[in-house]
Amino acid sequence: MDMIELFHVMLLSFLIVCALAVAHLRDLLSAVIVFAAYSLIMAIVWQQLNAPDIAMTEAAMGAGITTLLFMVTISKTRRREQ
Amino acid sequence: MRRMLATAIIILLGVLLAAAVSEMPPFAAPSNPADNQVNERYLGQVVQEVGVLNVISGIITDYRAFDTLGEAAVLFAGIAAVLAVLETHNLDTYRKDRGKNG
Amino acid sequence: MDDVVLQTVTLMLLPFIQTYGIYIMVNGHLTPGGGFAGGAVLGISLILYALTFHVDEAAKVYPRRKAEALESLGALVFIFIGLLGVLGGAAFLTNNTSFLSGQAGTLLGGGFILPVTVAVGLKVASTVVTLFFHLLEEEKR
Amino acid sequence: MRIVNGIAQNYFYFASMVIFLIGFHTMLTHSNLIKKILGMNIMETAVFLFVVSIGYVRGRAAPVVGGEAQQFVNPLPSALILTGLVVGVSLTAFALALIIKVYQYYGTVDADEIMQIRSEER
Amino acid sequence: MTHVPVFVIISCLGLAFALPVLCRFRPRPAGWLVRALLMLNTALVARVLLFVNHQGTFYYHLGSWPPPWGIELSIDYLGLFTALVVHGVSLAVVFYAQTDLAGEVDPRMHHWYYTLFLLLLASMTGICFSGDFFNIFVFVEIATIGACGIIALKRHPDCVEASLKYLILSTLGSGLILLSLAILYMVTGHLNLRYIAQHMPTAWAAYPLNVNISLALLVVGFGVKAALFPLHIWLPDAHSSAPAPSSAILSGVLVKIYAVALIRLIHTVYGHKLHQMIPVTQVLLLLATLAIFAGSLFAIGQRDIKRMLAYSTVAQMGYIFLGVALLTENAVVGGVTHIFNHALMKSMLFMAAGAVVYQKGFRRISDFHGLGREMPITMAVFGIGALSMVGIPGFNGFISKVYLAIGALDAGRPVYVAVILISSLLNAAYYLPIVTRAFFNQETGPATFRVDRLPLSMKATLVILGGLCIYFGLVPGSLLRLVQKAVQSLLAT
Repeated sequence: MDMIELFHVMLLSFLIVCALAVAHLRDLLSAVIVFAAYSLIMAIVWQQLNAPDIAMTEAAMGAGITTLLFMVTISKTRRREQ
Repeated sequence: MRRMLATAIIILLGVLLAAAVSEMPPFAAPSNPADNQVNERYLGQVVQEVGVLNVISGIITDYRAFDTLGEAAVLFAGIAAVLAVLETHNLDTYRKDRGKNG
Repeated sequence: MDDVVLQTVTLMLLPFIQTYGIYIMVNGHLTPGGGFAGGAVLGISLILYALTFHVDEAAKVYPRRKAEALESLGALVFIFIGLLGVLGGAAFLTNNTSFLSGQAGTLLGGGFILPVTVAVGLKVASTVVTLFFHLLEEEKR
Repeated sequence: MRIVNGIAQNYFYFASMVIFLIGFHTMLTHSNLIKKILGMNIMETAVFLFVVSIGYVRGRAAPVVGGEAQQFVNPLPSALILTGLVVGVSLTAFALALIIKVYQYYGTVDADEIMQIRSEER
Repeated sequence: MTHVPVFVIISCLGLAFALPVLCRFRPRPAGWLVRALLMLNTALVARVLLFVNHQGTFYYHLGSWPPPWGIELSIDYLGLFTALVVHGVSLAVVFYAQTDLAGEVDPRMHHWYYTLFLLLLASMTGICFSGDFFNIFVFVEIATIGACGIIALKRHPDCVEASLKYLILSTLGSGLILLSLAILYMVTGHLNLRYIAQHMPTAWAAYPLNVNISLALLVVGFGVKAALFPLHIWLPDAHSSAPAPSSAILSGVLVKIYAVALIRLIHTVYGHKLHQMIPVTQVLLLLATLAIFAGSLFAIGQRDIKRMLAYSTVAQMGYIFLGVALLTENAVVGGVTHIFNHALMKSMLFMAAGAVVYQKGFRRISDFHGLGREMPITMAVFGIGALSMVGIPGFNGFISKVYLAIGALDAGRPVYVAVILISSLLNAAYYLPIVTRAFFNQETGPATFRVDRLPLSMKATLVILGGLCIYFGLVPGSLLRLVQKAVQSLLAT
């Protein structure tokens, strides 16, 4: 296993950890912020897979707009999950 | 109860998908089934046929432009649904109508 | 919200963000990027403006009616350009590479690709802005 | 053993399946609606990751012709996912708008509590 | 003539895009524009059907790119037949909606309603015609948003909740469909249905497990959307709380479109390999049988008329899947004919129920005493629909059940004939009491009247649909010839 594959495995484990964290965090705002981090790592993974177009779109759409929409929704509703 | 059922479904699906993953064509290998005449033409002819350098852009706006039209329609449907729902269930008018009907 | 430093920095950043968004959008067929990414960046720049100043300020710059009209217009332009192919005797959405009479591989080279990208990009930008504003303006109960 | 080898070779596919299942599980078990939508997003991006990694070929460049590179990765999956991303954003926006309205009507965003309120109303 | 199918799709899309701007200040003309467009499009689809009947199936290459590179529309019998059903029912629904909509949706919102309706219509037509798997997926997503939108446009808390539940579950379904698409693309390298089918033998030899899993994911994914039995939990809420025109279109056509998409995908993509994947069809048969019984039993227990109709849809989807999973020609003919018949009957029943709600303002079945004397036309039409649902000879529901039974005998599984017979009795158990209560009960129900008389547009639509039910029950020949051609071309691939 060379360096770049090690890097990929690291990124993928980050992704899995972030996804688990989103599932387990009771505080929705933290979950959304972790989700933004997840999206950014996803964008980096896609950059690594030589797909720069969707990496860009994911960084703008997934990490930017989706996160903002979630935050607005949480500010209008309840922040904690029972 | 629901948690148990969901976990059971997930474990079943997980085993199936893991078995499927082990059988899939090798990752990142050049001779996969997906590497066929379709993307050969996309990659080789895009400059002559479409006149663009970014192949992905050539695909989404020319070779498969109908998908992008559908995508624009999805976006439009999303915004139309959001606007319509927010406006229909506007709380001020809701309270007003409720007061009118008793 | 009314932090002078924040507002000044935002005003300084905005032109760069918007230039970058337009660059991504217009150059989408030559470099990575395209209508969706560029439109999203453009939309985010307006959201940034709305967040540091106020939604009403942003609504003055970019009225909601105009945004809604632009959404419809962007999609209609796409259909209209597609129909040009039918008028030329070919199938719907057929690209005529001499549409803008540019060299292959240059800015104007992609036939109808540049107009389509710009239409889609503007549509995405206004969609993003409208979505955000409308959700933000919902009262909390 | 064959299975383990296959999984180790296809570690990208395997990781995306794991994330897919995490998102799926979040959607099925959590009763909080916003959490469900987060799970839905994770599930979708996992599928997108899977599709993009199908197109990757080791040692080939990003599909922008005109430079020195002669060999490129498969551009079709990327083009498909570009569509998928936008679809995901519109679905999320619509779901969130509905959630705000649900909260205004029922005072909660918890699916179980809503079910309880509705059964009491009947 | 070759441009017509794509014109049908993009004219719906184009009008949908234009409506919010055109009718921003005056929502009233929206309905008339939609009705005019729909009449034109229905005529065009019927004309293309004649053309295809004469000339044979044809393919339309969007952007002039040949198949494996571009997207192709394949205009075949099954697609055209379904598109004609979609347009016919939609036409009836928009004429009915002309007055009914005002009672359930805020008049200021009508142009939004029609926008979402048109997007739904365009996507349903697209699913019928498209020959590209990813294109089908995109249309499925438009249909999801459109369908959830037209449910949520009624100002009632239940509608928002039902719409959200529907949205979440159908997104789950779309995720599974996309995963199935990805696996298929990975093992075959194509997205065009015909090309996937062409490469299926080699893929099947090299990656049998992946092919099987893609089929399973496909069935579950479309099963959620088509309300296949254990995955139907969203349907009763969504279809009963929606405005009457939405219920008619969702229950009458939309679930069937997903069933048709599933049929087409399974038959064109997996084709003759399907017999080697017996477990999938066995599971489908089991689920269909369960759906028929469970849907009917749940429907018997309902007190709300629209909820009862919604559960009945679950049972009727069971018939369609039964026909598909039996795999013999007559059974598939029965299933596809049932798509048409059920679309006609169920949209008519929902409209009749909507008419009762519109005029009387109640929807509890126990209030229906003596309603036949107060609303004779509506309840007579309801009675036609009920008898047709039960499968009385002379009504159209009978035809499809006969073909299903013959198909079951062809397949050597007479047990399914018993299933069909018993389920007909179950249908009778919940439909006929309503009719007898309305016509033969001497008591009178609550004397509430929201409006004095039913508007002509509603009455006329109901009467025409009721007449069609009887017509296709007595003279099914032309319909059956068409369906047989569609099924033969489907099974031949």
